[in-house]
Amino acid sequence: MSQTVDAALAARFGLTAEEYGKVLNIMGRTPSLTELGIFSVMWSEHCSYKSSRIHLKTLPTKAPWVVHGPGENAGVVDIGDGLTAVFKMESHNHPSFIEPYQGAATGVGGILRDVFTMGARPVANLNALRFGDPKTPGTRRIVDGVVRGVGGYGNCVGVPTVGGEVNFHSAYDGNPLVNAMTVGIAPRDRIFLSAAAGIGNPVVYVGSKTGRDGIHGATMSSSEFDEHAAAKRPTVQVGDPFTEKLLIEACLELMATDAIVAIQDMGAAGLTSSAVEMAGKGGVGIELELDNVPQRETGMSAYEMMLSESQERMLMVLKPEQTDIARKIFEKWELDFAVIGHLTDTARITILHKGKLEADIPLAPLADEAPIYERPFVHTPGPVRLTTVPDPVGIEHALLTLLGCPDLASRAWIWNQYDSGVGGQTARRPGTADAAIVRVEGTRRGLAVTTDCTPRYVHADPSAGAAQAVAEAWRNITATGAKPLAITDNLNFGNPENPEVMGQFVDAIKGMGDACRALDFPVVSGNVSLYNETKHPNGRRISILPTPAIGAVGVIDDVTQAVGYAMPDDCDLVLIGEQRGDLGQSLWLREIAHREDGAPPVVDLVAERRNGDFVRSQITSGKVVACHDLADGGLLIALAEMSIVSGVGCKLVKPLYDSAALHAHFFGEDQACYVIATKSGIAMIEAAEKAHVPARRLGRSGGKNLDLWQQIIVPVTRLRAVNDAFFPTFMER
Amino acid sequence: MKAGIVLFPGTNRERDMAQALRLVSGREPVMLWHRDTALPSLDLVVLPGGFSFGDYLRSGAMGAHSPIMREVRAFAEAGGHVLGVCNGFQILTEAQLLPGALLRNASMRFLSQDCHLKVENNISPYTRGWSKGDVFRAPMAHGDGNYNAAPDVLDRLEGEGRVAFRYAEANGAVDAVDPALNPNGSMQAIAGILSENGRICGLMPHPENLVDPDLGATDGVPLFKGLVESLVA
Amino acid sequence: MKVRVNVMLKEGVLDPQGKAIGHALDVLGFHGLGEVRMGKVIEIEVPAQKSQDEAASLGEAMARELLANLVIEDFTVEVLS
Amino acid sequence: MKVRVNVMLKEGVLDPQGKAIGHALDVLGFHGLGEVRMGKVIEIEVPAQKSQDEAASLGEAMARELLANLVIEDFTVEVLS
Ligand SMILES: Nc1ncnc2c1ncn2[C@@H]1O[C@H](COP(=O)(O)OP(=O)(O)O)[C@@H](O)[C@H]1O
Ligand SMILES: [Mg+2]
Repeated sequence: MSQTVDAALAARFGLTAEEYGKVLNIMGRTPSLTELGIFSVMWSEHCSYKSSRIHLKTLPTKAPWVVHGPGENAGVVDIGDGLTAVFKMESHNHPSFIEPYQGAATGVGGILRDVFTMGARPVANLNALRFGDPKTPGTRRIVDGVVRGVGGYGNCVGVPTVGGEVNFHSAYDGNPLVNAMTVGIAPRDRIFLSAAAGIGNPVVYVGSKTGRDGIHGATMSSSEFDEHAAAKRPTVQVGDPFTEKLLIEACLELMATDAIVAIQDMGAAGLTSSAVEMAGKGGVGIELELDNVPQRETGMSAYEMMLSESQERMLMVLKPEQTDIARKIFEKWELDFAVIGHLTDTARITILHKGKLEADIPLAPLADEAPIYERPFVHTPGPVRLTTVPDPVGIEHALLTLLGCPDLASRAWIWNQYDSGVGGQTARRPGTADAAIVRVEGTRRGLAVTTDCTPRYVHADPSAGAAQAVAEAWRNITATGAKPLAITDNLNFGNPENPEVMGQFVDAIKGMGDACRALDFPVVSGNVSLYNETKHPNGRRISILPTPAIGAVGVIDDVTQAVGYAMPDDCDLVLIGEQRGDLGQSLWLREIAHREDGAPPVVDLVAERRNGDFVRSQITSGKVVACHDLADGGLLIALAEMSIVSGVGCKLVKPLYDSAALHAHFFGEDQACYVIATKSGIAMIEAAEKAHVPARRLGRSGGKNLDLWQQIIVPVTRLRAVNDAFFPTFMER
Repeated sequence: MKAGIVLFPGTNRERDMAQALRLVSGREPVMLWHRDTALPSLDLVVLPGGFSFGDYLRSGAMGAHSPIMREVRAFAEAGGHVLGVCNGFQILTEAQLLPGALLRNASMRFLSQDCHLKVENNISPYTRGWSKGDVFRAPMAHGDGNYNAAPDVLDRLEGEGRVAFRYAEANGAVDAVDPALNPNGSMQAIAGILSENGRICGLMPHPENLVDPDLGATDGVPLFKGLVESLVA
Repeated sequence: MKVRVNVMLKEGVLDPQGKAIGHALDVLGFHGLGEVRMGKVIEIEVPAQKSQDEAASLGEAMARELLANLVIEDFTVEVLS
Repeated sequence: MKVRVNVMLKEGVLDPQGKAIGHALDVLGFHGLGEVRMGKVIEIEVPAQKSQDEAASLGEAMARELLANLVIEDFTVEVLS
């Protein structure tokens, strides 16, 4: 490939003139093509976090139980018994739009590697999905491909997919969001990190062979770069879950020895970022001989090998005397294993190929002088709180409409394509509890996991909306009886060069940080995905709704104490928390009044914490039979969802609460609230009063109907039929 | 009961199976490797679920040609007991240790949901833990579970009482043409079958995932209890 | 030199994939189609020094041993060069 | 009249299936094979009154619209009779 390296080429690689100037400064000469490639990917938004870094720094990341916060491949928290939970969430938005199946599949593969690279066996996958309007042509194809891809990969590698979330909105029409999260378990004293050490130690490549997959996917379109090649060679990567499964087993087997000094998966920007980051973190130099890289295609150049994003590959630094032990393990699992270089004392990365020095870059400036931008931003105008909205349709009609709408309809069509039980530890599957629960093998402990975000709230008020997302994740874990430990995040936003989008980002981080601090719920890992926008043929660009997806992990000491939300027979129903009856940004407002305005629900973090701590203590002391938090759709939807799971109805007493109109009372999306089914409502309310927690009797469970003081009576079978209909009707026609 | 679980590259339900065998028999099963060319002394060989070799050609095809399958065949021919669950069932049919084949689910989708199984015979070690006609719940998780066999093969299976389990409603009703009752479209709603001597059993759903009261259900326990009762000398 | 093995479900074995594709084509506006069947094709590069016949019989052997399940599938072998 | 559409992954796109099959063939004793790639073949019965050319372009249209994923796959169309 003969390309003249100059400012114009750098621009096509995504480097600004100023950035290219810095490159020239660092190098003291014109860089080679391979060097330019390395700078451009290391300084891309994806790898350098140049627009987001200064803001991310403000997030709280510490707690006594945090073992490793952001900065490693995944976050690590202590879960007791000498064990840790290792987890992270990552996006694969753009690839999933281009090729939904492979995009989603490789997204799952990538996040799995981030977790097992730290020595953890992956035990749970989650997926947070946002799709365009169901009525938009093309949405269906994307839903189909993404769901098949998530399932195809997760089912084959044998990691249960136990939870997630799905929203539909036209703002995602040309830019769906696919955020995948993996949770793994590792012994606390055997966590593997990526900082390389030991001059002379071998650098080892394992996994699949390298091909020309996804070269420069992040920074430029390859058609611009090489039109001839682009026609034949797509930038789409194909996932190979079978090889990933072997890689998991081989790595975990190797991790039981003490051969590994450092290890890092090859994610975005493949060999470049793994080599640069490992050496950079360890403060050593690294030399690679690309002739030794296992190659799937012939005639690959150094540039291509350094930038390939072929999947299912890892880079390790081994103790030299243990290299043979490692080789045997990878041979047993029939994976490629190659020594492709060694660590040096030069503090540079040097790349040799066919006897030629293809790159020679000092590592410190490559990392330290990476651009950081403080992009200009404007705050989203404060939303106007709604005054009363009249009810045009009545409670029953609204209930049925909401239960059948795309954002509330049963997701069974999706999770029934995901193996949620493999591993034999799944205690609460999707659709049965506010968080899924996976037992920690060999113990009685359970991990509670969930993902949450309500993008319409964030859009209306980025700070409050992002705080709500953190609070909802915390609440969902609490509602099972587990103690919330920490979160990972996936910050999906539009173009940061647009000050309005940047304002959403800045304020969302602020809201998240506030909630994390108030709830003792630090951020231990995360991912930022910017430039999510739909380009319309007329040239207009529409940003996605700002979507800071929150993935959370909690722990419960005894899985048999955890509760779900299936409505039990013969229990008192108690509402914990205070209702405000505010319909702003509610699903009722959107689906029934056809408006998307107002302020999102008030997030009172003090009430959130107080109410949640009370609910959790009641659950772990055995007083709660079932529990469900209030979220999308509000109180009546929460009750209906509980009934739909078990088929058991309930009889509600007429609310004495009369400050809000009935529809606002039933469909307002009040925060910090839980419906609890208990054997003794009186005792529950007394306990709540003692703890200064608002509590109120709702009625009693039993029967086959959702019965509102005999004024409105809807059979649970009808609720279920309406709730079940959307996905099969939409997808299988 | 000395049980061995065969691990193929891509197997992923071996831990689930080991957990079930351990819980019910009180004994740790041994893990066998697909390249092994000899079996230790065993009462039962289990081919667990998963995606052997990614199921990249046909489910179970490459697994069925692994070196260890020669030993499993010899073990079976000598009267040994072999249980194949899910991918294990697919491997047993590909190896022609059980008749028929498992095609893509009629819905063309991977199905991960609870189903109910009707126990059609109680004379084998795999079914004796129940009474004939009992119904139990079991999760299924497969893309290729659509049982298919030539008419004469089906007639023999039915005639010889070798259908072990059928997909059913909780009340025992069977309807092979109703996708709600026979989700993957199997012929005659067949979920599991036995070999002529009753010692090889293959089934698609996962009773091994419902054996632990701490996880909320024990519907799969009779299968393992029956085996222990039959095979503990 | 390449051997191509085509594997199709036997006549009479229900082909759910073919059926689903036929349905989808109809929905897309391709009406009046008859039966649709889906199979696999496996292309294998074989050593160049083989004769046509040797390559064909190699393909046949691979099909019998692994590539096709003769309980439900038929196959054909072509030699390409 | 039948149209046969052959769909293969584009050159350079990883083919995990082909890779695994190649490996399995080697284990079975078929040594010295080169690259193995796996694709799909879809056979569609089309109305008999079509000409060869009409049938071929129908096949092409169906491949473009549904049968092949042009982002990662190429296809060829044959008309059989
Ligand atoms: N993409 C998905 N994959 C797996 N499970 C999902 C997915 N989307 C939603 N679910 C599950 O569906 C249930 C309801 O989801 P949601 O309404 O978002 O819950 P909540 O409002 O309680 O957070 C949860 O159990 C959730 O884990
Ligand atoms: Mg919730």
